[in-house]
Amino acid sequence: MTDAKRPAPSAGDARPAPAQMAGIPKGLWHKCPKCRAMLYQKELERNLRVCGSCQYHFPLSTAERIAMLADEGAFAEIDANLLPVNPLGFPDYADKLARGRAKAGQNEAFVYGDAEIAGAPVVLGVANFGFMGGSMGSVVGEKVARALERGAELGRPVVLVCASGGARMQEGMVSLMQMAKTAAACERLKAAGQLYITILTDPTTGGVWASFASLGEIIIAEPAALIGLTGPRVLEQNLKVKLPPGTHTAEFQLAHGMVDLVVHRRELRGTVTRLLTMLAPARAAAAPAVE
Amino acid sequence: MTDAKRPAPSAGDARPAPAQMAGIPKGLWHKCPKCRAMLYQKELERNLRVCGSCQYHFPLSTAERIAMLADEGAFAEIDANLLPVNPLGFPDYADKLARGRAKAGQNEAFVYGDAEIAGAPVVLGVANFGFMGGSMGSVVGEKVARALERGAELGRPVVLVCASGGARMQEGMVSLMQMAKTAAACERLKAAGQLYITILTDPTTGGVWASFASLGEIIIAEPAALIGLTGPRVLEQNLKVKLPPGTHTAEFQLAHGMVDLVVHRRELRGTVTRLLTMLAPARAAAAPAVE
Amino acid sequence: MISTSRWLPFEKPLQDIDEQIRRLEEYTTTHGIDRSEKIRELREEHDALCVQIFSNLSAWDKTLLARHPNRPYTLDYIRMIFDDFVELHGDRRFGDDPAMVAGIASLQGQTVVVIGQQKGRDVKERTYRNFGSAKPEGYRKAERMMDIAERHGVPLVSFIDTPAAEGRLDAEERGISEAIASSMAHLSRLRAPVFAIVTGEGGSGGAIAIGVADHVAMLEHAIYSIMPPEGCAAILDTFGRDGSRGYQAAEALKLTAQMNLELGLVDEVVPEPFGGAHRDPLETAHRITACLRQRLPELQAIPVDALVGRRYAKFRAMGQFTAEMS
Amino acid sequence: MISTSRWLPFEKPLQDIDEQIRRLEEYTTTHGIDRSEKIRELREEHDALCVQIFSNLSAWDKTLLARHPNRPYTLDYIRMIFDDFVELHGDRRFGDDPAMVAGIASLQGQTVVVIGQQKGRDVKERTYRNFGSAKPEGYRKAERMMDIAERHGVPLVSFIDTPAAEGRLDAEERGISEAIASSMAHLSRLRAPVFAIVTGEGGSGGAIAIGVADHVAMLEHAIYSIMPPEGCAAILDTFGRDGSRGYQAAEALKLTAQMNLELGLVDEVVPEPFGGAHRDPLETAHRITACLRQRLPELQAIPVDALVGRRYAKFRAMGQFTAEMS
Ligand SMILES: [Zn+2]
Ligand SMILES: [Zn+2]
Repeated sequence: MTDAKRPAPSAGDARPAPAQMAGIPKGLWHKCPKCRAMLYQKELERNLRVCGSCQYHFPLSTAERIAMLADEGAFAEIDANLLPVNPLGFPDYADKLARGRAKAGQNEAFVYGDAEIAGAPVVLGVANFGFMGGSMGSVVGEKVARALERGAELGRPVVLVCASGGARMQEGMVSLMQMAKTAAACERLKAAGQLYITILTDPTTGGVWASFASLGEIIIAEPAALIGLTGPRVLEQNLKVKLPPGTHTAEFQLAHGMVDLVVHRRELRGTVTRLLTMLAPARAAAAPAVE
Repeated sequence: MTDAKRPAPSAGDARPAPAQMAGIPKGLWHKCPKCRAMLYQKELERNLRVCGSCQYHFPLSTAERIAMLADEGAFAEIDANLLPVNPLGFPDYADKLARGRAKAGQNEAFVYGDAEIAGAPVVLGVANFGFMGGSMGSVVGEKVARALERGAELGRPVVLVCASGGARMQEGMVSLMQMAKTAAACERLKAAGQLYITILTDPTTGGVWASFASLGEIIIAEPAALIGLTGPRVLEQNLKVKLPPGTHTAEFQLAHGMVDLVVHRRELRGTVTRLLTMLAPARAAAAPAVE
Repeated sequence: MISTSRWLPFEKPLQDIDEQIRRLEEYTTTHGIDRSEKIRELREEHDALCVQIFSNLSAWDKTLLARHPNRPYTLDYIRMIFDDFVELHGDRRFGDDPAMVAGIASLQGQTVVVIGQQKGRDVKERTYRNFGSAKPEGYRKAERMMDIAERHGVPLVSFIDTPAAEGRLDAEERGISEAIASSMAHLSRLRAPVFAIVTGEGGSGGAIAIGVADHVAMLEHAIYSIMPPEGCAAILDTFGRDGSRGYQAAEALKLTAQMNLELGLVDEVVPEPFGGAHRDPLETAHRITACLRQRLPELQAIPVDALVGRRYAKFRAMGQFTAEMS
Repeated sequence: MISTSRWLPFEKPLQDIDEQIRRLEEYTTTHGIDRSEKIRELREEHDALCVQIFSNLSAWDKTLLARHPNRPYTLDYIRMIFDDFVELHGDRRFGDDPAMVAGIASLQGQTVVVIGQQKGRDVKERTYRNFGSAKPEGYRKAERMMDIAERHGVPLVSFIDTPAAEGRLDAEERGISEAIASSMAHLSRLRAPVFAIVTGEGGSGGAIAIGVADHVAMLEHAIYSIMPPEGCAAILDTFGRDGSRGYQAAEALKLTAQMNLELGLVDEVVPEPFGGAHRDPLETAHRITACLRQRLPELQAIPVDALVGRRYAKFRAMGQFTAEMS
């Protein structure tokens, strides 16, 4: 179901590894993995980590993503202290969690909290592909459900930035049940009449795409992001077929009616803001003041 | 939208015209229009007007259809006295109505009433293709809506036998609005939690198929019945294309997920009875006694 | 804006005057002789004739006008009427239908959800938009928008402009009839105000599928018809089954805004500017905006239960018949 | 009924005894010498061994058993459990999926709506049923059935038996992920009692899509797994990315009925008859019937608002984590 063999766009914390070519100061230059252009670090940052020559969207760290979407200083993380356990006693899981934690610099593959976007209060969640491929175990599922329930209870829109290789294998069916749990929570948010936006980044696959990610009332994807139940590489390996180019991309899903918009990163915050302005106008003001 | 050029299976009252071949007593023998077999009248009647050799389903008159579906003597027509008018002052319409009335022996192309099927009280409606091609004008729309509303109000399932070339051209947009009116009435019946079965007979096309007929909670079609928005002949004429054989049939619609069941006429009453038994069990007993 | 490059048959006298004016202007430029007095006269003549012609259009003239390729289309109106519009795509089932556009829009601070058929102006866009004939995925996208409107309690605004729903084999295979029926049924119970306007061709079930509204307006020269009059003429022996007698069928079908209003099938006719919508799209848009600004608050003032009941009753009452004394 | 023609590896000792019995019976017939005493002894030995083997099955043994080609499939159970069943077809959108069956059934006078994946037994039917892997149209047909159950206030009964949902390109194009998500979401708010039973392979999101139930039962030797253990072994370095180590992954994934019960993910394990469901399909069906006869009235006794709230709370509580002291 997942595309776990797909090489992670980054080996570490969901940022591209710094270019390490001879003569180029480490960390100052990055090579675009798509067009091979050498990109100056500052320039890349100014471009929201989009390649200026081919528009490849580099992965963002959680902090970068929040900075890009939320108003400055307006994000307050919730439930940062939730930690995964090993419900099945799965071999190696503890090690892998420790490694993921060290690499990503966060407790799990998903962070959420209260935020404001252009002044509109929202609940904002961000997945981190760098933590065990953004896979959804109990903690991710719990945080996603809490984010959605918080939106329903406080009368706030929920914006979730998705990135995942799928369900977390090491938690077995406990992991898979997070699909049901988050899907049910989506319904609660919708029943409360609150806007629910999902933002699909590269890659959004498996059990995440087949649950809360595809239940967005409005679904936005970043250009060229890999999106699908089973990634094309896994399909090609398992079925010994060659897929036509361009399948399982954001643009493919747009053409097949599965996402509303493919939006360049530079227009992402603007698009979300416009939707929030139009679909959560009075509610923002009427929401009870908490914290 | 309609397939009006399609020759009516019968010229007269939706029964096959009696065979008029030399030497064969008029009315005793019928020729199967599909396999050309000569069928003895009594035999054909015993077979519910299905050709014993190729299973072609001959059209039924309203009386035959009611006799086939409802318990004997358990049909009480309602609103038989509703008559069409000429809302647009359309040329020839009055003549056509008079001819349709004379040929079909009924006031309009649709008859409905209270009935019992295997003891279960239902509202039963039957369209007559022999009356101006079963087209839906104001009277047909009104009667269909009343049948559906009656089911909702009295807590009874509604069974509608459909046959239509589409909307009634001579009533223009007044006719087309019957689509909206009947579709809305279907929602009322469903909201009341009452079973709604449509039975599609040859042909069910145009505005009837695109409104109350395709909104059946359970949709049953007779074998080989022509079903579609635009009939294949009209499509072929208008678009100068040749369609593959078998399009726009009951079996085609089954394969494409649009009908639940294709049921041979000899099993039709049985199937409807089983569905009524299962999906309207307590309600039948609990329904208020009226009339 | 959109140029009036194509002339309809009944506009011939106007075209002639325009041509005279153009030649006189050219003459002025090339010869330096002032013919402005004559031009002014011709302009007055043109305007008077225009008023006369456009107040005496036949049903067939209006049919041609409603299909005029320079007439504004749904996306033109959306751009002119709303302060903001985020177009949304896809039915979440099969595809995205370019013949049906949809999205969230802002009307001077009032959020609305918009749906509408979209025709194409040039050959390429016409093909892309399938001539404004939506497929099942178009109607299912529209239904998804209905859910959004209901969930957020904002009005749905529907722009109707289609010759018909697509009836070809691929549309049939994916259930075009079910899609039309389901869309009507969904609108009939939608717990949000629904406003619809027929802006051009309101053709057949494909039009009414998004026309089950609390308030249905029609532009002055739009048509709302059970089928294209040529098609009607071609199949009815009333017209000798002769498609070229569409002008007669148009008359008989009473497909004009005025007749639809008289028949009680639409609620309001929005006057078009001088010479038709295609001569002044912006003014046409202003008039639609004014209509929306008046009607939406009226509909929003009605409690939603009452609104849904009222909508049901309105369509329930459509149809004319009599009861024979027994 | 279904013959037990195929033997699984762990059944080898049973197969040997069966073969001895068969030969002795043949000997009796052909030579007329009575070996019934010996046959009786062998039968006793067989039965004792069977009990021993089947009470010590590994997770991998159960994986093989859950996929046993002679194990009853959904339509087998439907035929054996219900007095009547009208199968319904189609999603009203695109097609009818033979990998998902659905319909209205009667359980000793109690009407239920039934959905479930359907595998095929012979090569032809396996292909026709797509090996029990449903496509978007299958899940959308199931959703249509959910509406019917809700409308009529009758319980929904779901039979789960699938390796996974279909993930190939055509399923992807029509939104298999959306279909799975939507099905789960729909079940989570369904205003009708929902009963599910994992009868064979409960594989991945394709299984859980129809498994969001008030009461989830599992047959004793069924499995409920995040993915096929061979697949898991093939992609995790934990198992050296070696698909042949599926038996280890099966153990690690805790995919048996007993472990799923212990983890609180299912509510009940229904014991299978002596030697597994495929040895006595009718008895297995009787046990499922008994389970339904017990559970449905319990669920129907709960007011529907409470039922939906309880269902939400049940799935909401699934997951294990801890909170770090800050
Ligand atoms: Zn690049
Ligand atoms: Zn025959």
